[in-house]
Amino acid sequence: MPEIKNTSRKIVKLMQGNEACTIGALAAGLDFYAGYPITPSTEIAEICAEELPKVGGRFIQMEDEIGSIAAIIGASLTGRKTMTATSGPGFSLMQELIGYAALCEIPIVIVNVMRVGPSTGMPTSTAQGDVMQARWGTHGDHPIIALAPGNVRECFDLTLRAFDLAEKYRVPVIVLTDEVIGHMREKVELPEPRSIHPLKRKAPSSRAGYKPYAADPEGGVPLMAPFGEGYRWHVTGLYHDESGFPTQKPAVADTLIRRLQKKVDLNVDDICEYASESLDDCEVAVVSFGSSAMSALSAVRRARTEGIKAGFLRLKTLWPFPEKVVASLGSHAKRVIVAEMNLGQVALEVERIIGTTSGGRSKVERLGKVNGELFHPEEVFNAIRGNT
Amino acid sequence: MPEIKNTSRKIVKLMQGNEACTIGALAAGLDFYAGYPITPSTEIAEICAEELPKVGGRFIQMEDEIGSIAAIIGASLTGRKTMTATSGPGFSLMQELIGYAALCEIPIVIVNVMRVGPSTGMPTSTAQGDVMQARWGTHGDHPIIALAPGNVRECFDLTLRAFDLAEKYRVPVIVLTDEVIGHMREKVELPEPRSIHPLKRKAPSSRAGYKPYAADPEGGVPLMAPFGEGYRWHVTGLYHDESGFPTQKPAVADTLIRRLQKKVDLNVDDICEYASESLDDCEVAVVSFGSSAMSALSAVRRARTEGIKAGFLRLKTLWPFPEKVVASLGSHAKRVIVAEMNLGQVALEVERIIGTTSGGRSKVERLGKVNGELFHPEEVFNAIRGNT
Amino acid sequence: MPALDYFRKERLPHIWCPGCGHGAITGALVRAIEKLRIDKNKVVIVSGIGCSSRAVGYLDFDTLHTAHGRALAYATGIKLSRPELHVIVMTGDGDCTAIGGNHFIHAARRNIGITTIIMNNEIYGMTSGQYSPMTPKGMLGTTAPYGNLERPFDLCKLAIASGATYVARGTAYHVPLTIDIIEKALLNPGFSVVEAISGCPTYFGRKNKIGGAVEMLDWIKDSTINVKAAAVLPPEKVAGKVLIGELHSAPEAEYAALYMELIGRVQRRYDDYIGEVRECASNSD
Amino acid sequence: MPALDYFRKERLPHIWCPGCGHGAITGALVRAIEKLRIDKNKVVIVSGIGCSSRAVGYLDFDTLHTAHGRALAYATGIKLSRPELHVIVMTGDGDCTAIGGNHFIHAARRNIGITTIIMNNEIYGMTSGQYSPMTPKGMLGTTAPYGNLERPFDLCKLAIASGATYVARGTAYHVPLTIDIIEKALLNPGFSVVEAISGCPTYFGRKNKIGGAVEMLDWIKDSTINVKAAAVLPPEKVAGKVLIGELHSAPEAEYAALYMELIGRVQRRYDDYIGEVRECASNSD
Amino acid sequence: MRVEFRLSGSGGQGLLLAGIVLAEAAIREGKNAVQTQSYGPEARGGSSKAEVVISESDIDYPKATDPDFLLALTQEAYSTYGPLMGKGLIIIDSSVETDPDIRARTVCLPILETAATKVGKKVVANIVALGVLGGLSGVASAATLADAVRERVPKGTEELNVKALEAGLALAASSK
Amino acid sequence: MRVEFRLSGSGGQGLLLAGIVLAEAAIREGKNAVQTQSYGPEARGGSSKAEVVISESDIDYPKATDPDFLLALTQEAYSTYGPLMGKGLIIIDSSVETDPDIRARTVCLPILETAATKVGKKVVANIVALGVLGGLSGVASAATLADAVRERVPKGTEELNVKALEAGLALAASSK
Amino acid sequence: MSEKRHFSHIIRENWCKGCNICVSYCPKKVLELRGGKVFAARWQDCIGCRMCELRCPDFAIEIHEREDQNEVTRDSASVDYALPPEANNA
Amino acid sequence: MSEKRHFSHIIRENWCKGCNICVSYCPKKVLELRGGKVFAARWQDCIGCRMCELRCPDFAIEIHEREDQNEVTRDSASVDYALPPEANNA
Ligand SMILES: Cc1ncc(C[n+]2csc(CCOP(=O)(O)OP(=O)(O)O)c2C)c(N)n1
Ligand SMILES: Cc1ncc(C[n+]2csc(CCOP(=O)(O)OP(=O)(O)O)c2C)c(N)n1
Ligand code: SF4
Ligand code: SF4
Ligand code: SF4
Ligand code: SF4
Repeated sequence: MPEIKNTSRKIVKLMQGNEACTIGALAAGLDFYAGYPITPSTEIAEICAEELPKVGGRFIQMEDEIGSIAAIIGASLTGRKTMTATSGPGFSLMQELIGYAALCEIPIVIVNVMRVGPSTGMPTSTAQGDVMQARWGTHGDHPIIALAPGNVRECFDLTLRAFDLAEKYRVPVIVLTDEVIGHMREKVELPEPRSIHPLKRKAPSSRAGYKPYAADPEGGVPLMAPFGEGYRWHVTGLYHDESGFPTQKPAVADTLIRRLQKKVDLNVDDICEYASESLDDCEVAVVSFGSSAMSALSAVRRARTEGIKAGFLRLKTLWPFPEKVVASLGSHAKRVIVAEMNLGQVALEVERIIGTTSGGRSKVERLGKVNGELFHPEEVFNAIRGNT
Repeated sequence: MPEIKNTSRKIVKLMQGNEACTIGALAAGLDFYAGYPITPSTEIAEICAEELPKVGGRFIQMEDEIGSIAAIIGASLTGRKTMTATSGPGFSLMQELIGYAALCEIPIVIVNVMRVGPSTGMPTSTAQGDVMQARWGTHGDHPIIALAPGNVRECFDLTLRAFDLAEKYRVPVIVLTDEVIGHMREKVELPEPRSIHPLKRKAPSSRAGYKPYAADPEGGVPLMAPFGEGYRWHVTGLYHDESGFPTQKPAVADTLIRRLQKKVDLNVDDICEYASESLDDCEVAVVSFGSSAMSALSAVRRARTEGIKAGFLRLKTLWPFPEKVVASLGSHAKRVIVAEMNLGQVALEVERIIGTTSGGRSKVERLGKVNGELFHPEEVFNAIRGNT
Repeated sequence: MPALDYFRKERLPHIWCPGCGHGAITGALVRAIEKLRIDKNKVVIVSGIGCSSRAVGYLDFDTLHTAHGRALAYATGIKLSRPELHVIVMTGDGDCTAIGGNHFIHAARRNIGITTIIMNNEIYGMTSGQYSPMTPKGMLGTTAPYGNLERPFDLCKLAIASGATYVARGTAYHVPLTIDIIEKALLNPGFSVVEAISGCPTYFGRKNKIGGAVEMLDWIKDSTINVKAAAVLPPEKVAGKVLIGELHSAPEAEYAALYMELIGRVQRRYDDYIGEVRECASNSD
Repeated sequence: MPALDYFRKERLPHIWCPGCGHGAITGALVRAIEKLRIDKNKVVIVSGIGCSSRAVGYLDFDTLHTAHGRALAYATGIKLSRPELHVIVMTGDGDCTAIGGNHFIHAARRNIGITTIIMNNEIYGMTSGQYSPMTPKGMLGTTAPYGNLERPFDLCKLAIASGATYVARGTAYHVPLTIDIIEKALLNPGFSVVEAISGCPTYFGRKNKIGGAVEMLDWIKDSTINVKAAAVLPPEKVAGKVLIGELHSAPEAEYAALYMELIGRVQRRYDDYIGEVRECASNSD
Repeated sequence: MRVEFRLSGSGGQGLLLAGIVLAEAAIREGKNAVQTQSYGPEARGGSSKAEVVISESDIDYPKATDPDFLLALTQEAYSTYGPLMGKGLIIIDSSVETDPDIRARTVCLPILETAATKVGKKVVANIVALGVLGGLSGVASAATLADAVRERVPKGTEELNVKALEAGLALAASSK
Repeated sequence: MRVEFRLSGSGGQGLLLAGIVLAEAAIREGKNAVQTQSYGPEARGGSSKAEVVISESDIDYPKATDPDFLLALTQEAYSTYGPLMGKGLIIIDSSVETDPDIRARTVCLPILETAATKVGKKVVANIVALGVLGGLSGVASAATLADAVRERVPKGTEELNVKALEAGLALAASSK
Repeated sequence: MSEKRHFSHIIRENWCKGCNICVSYCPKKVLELRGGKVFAARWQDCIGCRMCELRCPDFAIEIHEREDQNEVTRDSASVDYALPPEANNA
Repeated sequence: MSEKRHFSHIIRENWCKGCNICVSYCPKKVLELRGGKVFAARWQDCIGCRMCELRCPDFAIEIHEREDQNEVTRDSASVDYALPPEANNA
């Protein structure tokens, strides 16, 4: 990374998405990165390799992606803020341990810079095909948070936010970007350092009688003790009771898994963010996220100039799904177009929500793309106009 | 496995779900099994280890689940019918290569005997938490078929069918059972051997100019040549053209991935199976699958005896989702209860379909359970009655 | 037994079967820790999944029961994050050498300061008796109904070839030896491996008609020989026996220590934006 | 070059950079196959992901480009399924020893009849120059900006310790030697390993200021020594050099062959239900 | 008629086998049968539970909902499952102490002792228990039960086990 | 006003860097800039494409939709991207043969040769090209371009590169 | 010649699973199983080699030299079978 | 004493990437790069050691002994720079 020599408090610079993501992580307090290289995420690892030791943090290149997520879970348990970055194939390999982090409530951040899948697919081309995987890729019910930056500056913002959410809810947080966002360079103005207040992990006050998983069953988040500080607690991927030790008691199991889910479900409003334009009076709404949203916005703006009442909704939070704002579209937009670079994933959720809330007034249309290229604004515009 | 000494053509026997599954696979022509032990699926491996060499087939215990699925993909390419069996953690590890099999169109069967997740969870307790994972666990858009046997006999039937579907559509097929179904012993009558006609793989006729992926873009399934027979073709997990070699051409990529999806989407009616009872006049429909459906059926029958117009729908095919029959519920049932041992997965699809098709006439209720125990029929009955 | 202080006594008795060798090996570890008077707040013990990996739940340290095969990768994160901690991995032959084999050879290659104790019962106990990569050729397991066709690893050889700087083998029978080598392993700053041959009477013993707990230990006793004895005995007395004792000791710079050195070399004052945003990571809120 | 018949000529030129060592190693394999006059319809070549793994696309056999690190596991399925085929794996140092390390040691342990050729360029080429588990300590990579802190594997040692029955090392410079050891490797019925040191001028060479294609080969030449020469040279001439040539040859029963023997022992007539349903698998439809 | 059995005790007592044989005997008599089980922490040691449901008609739900018979060979099993009993009969081993709070009808039979002394082998207690359950429930005839036992038990132990079965049937008869 | 550039050529020509510097120069003058690129089969060899969009206002869509300038340094690049040109100007190296079927306005400049002979180093052709694009488009002043070049290029090569930039600017001026 | 030393056997009955290992390998045949639990039947013969303690997979047996019996800390589950059984009921 | 042997250099220009390996290691300095492609500038000096052929990463150079030139099979891309360039244009 070209070093940022500017020592003034703000910074304005041509910056790559992957770079912004990494600086956002550093701003959040990232001090441990483990990863395995994979296009188009590798720049994140490379910047971490260079920068982390300079700030006293650690970078390690593991033998594979499973080892990478394992290492950051381990490091997180010692009190560190940890991250890994990968792309489709590596993300698939991490699935088992994403579930581990979710069940054991260990804060970690995983950046998935999406490329065309399945399998090796088209490694250097863009796609948004891992949205459902981010929610459902591991076995068993589990909570998850996934954020989708829509430009380079948001790579900074949402990675920073990912760390805060991970700490606040003790949930693995996934930052879903894609090849276009990750590799694009954009003029970015980063916030003043002093204006950034990342969340810090609070250690439980008392070592004696520390119950690592004692929390309000209605979505409570217990405090987490760092390893090596005398709490001497136990962490297991088996279902566990408040003490952290394994249990098979149905009632305890039920309480545990429902609490985990409620941590996210009851806090949707706190977690969900979105951006919108011209929604109020729109007749056709375009829902999009990440890089596709750039094309979508361009198309919506053009439609407006041509007198079409188009509106634009960009989801910054993908999971938990921002049901409220999507449901609100159903109240005026007759058509809701979901533009995404896959065969229809977010569209499924939009259909579900519009279907169950709009009483048939609103129709959902899927605009998918899976050829490795970003939407041309024209394609979205044509969909808005109703051409195909 | 206690050997089945009965040499008569039919067989009536107390049989375990995992055993029935394995015999179904053998009936389909299974001749290569690779796996890694995991509760509650291990019996399948153990029976294969014993039986396969007796019939000239191969069993290998690999170093992990990734190796297992890799080995069966490799063996499938040599013309064999191949299978692996696992449970949640192993299924998560297999995700990357499930996508490989989907993209390269290599027929394989994966049995996932579900247990409580996420992570190690409760290894010896039952759950149905991997339904969405079966569809979305790997990165990128991809086709998949998933079947859910509802009793021991169906473990035989649907595993057999899984092989046929895998061959017919060249898609990885997942058999989703769970700890209850897998370990339950039931009186089973298996069909006469002569009545079974498993699909055989046809080799392409001509070696010269063999285009391994030349097929009708509207969901066509190309013929697959076995390795070692002079076709000398190339298989890659990169996007490929009709010749099988890598391409990055957007148009070719688009055609490929859409064809793969259409193989399944355009054949939903052929693939989807379900069982039902008392649906015609029902006011409350209970949708379920696998072991929960046993409880659901019991509850529906009881409800009928108590004069409640309850109906029962059991999905034998989970993916592609049997949209038609679910949509049909919306036309008369005011309430649709989805009973499943998870926090609501099939319910999402049911909501989507009922929501978009019933025009608000029908309400979907989620009846989830996640404590490791099978539903008691009473729980479902109470839901039918509207108690909670 | 003051070593009992290192146990979570309220969680005992443990779930292991009567006569399972894992108990004696866990006892050996605790006794070695006790001999070295290591502060129990500065020890983290990590395990994978298996009967053996259940050991950590009974030990009064910070303990981490991870996923099958991944203990060493988690432990690598912990050690690099907190080089001052004693990081110990307790794992089984399946956990460590089957699904976990890759993390094992890489941890050894890096010479990261982790003491790894493999409780080798030559079978997958937890899942009821399938053969493992350490099951001797010809032995029976539920997935080797006709006798195992595969050759087992010589795990100590593998460790040495991968770069481990301390490698030794003990057994659940030769407990004083096992305590002794674990102690030495804990003292080696780099990656240390102690393969401790355990016995699984329930599956390995029964399936292979070896007998119960005692016969299992007899079998271990008869199939092993101390490396020092082996050196002086005629070859025919040694042939076919598994060597026990210290097999390799060649200390080298430890990985986390090297990384700390690197930090010392490159760490800098916060004179640019990254530096400043880093400082903001310590903004209070 | 009649060996050209083994290429899919219409797919050449290949995607490798000018001077990339992978070409010469691929050429060596093809020449060894040619010397042995192996029927090209009875060869399956399997690779993982990486620049090296792209080799298979250019070769006129049944070829399989799998997923990163998994080539040996796929190949295991193929070999056990069709023991009569020649199964060859072409892989990179990253593919084989980083993510694929576990499959490597297990294939070696089983002694399954696969010839594995590792094109070792000591870096991840495909992803543009990160260090690999074979990058020498101190060398630079994009993820080792301060010099690699990790020690590399001695892959041949690892292969031997894991159970490989033929192990040798060649280079892209010493091509006749490389052809020769690949030929021997192909003749060994069990698991054979040929580590072929390749050069990545684009990343390894440039990043480490070694120079271009030619300097990269010079570097390889200067850092290696033939094992036979090493045996007769004074130690100071050998120190620090990597041995090339045949390092291990100890044939043993091959795994798939053992399995076929087992089948011969237990295969039976269809005198029960399983037998009958098996027969139904040959029902026509 | 649906008849539900719950067999409970400790890990090594072989109750799973008893349940299987009971189900198989019922099948031999043309009935339907389902057998399920539940595992303790990873199947080693600890308590063990097997259930069998037998019916002339279709069995939709495979688990016992309100068992007709609970067999409890250990104190722990009795105190875990005893309180859940409604209409059915509890059969406990004589070594188990009864609890006045457990209200279901209970018979107390020397199952373990019969195995150890009368039959001469402690390990066949499960088959003695099978005899008791078969005898009391009448889901299968003595002859069918004996056939089912012969087919399932390890070769060479058939007669010992049939002897155990008969001892169990006798216990049942005596308690009627 | 949105100005779109597409820079195309072969892998080793450093066009990505030229694009980045162009964007950085625009930023120095207070404009917005976005730079994207596309990769060939795994980034080695083959063709290379970089795009830069510069605007005074918000840039919603980051890729070139109808480029104002296409730079094509190789025949392949010209024949791939030339036909897609509408309103914009094509700038080709003199070594590239023009194709009458490509109808967009085209100028032909000795970029590679200028680098090799005038500046004296083939590798700075990208910066010569930058000068041409900067000069023709006017998105940044010569001085700003020079500052941006100085900041980006490897230490010690600043003056060589600025010389290349100036040569490019001169080429641009000559062609106006 | 050294004086004969005496050892006390602390046994945690509820941890002992009766695997018989300590009994089998005791060089002096000091131990026995009674009712499935270990019992120091011939405690006087004990030479304090501690092999039983070290090999016990259940941490159920502990050897203390009798002089420093005061130092023996016992949890409530421990039964000293080297003392007359009555003494434990205190 | 053996007679001097002559070798023909078949070069596939469109495969050659000009890496210079064959040129650098030719013991007789037979080869040169011209226009970024290998060229048998001094083909007469060639001793037929074939190291260029074996080391070429692009399968772009092939050596044939001149006597058996008839047996040389050449694809359309191959250019024999041991013949006068004109001969190739046939
Ligand atoms: C990913 C995954 N695969 C498989 C399993 C099932 N499993 C649990 S423990 C185990 C083997 C344990 O063997 P070992 O490590 O030797 O320990 P032991 O039980 O013999 O002490 C297996 C296969 C799992 N939990 N997770
Ligand atoms: C699961 C997964 N992780 C990471 C990658 C990215 N990746 C592709 S090739 C490669 C390394 C290749 O190195 P090596 O095997 O040494 O081959 P080389 O390119 O150097 O010849 C990596 C990390 C991937 N494709 N899949
Ligand atoms: S199954 Fe084997 S390894 Fe597991 S606790 Fe029992 S004896 Fe020990
Ligand atoms: S990047 Fe390196 S390994 Fe890959 S083709 Fe180029 S020179 Fe070869
Ligand atoms: S200490 Fe030694 S002599 Fe005493 S009881 Fe234990 S094993 Fe026997
Ligand atoms: S064959 Fe030998 S002498 Fe002839 S050109 Fe090639 S390298 Fe030179």
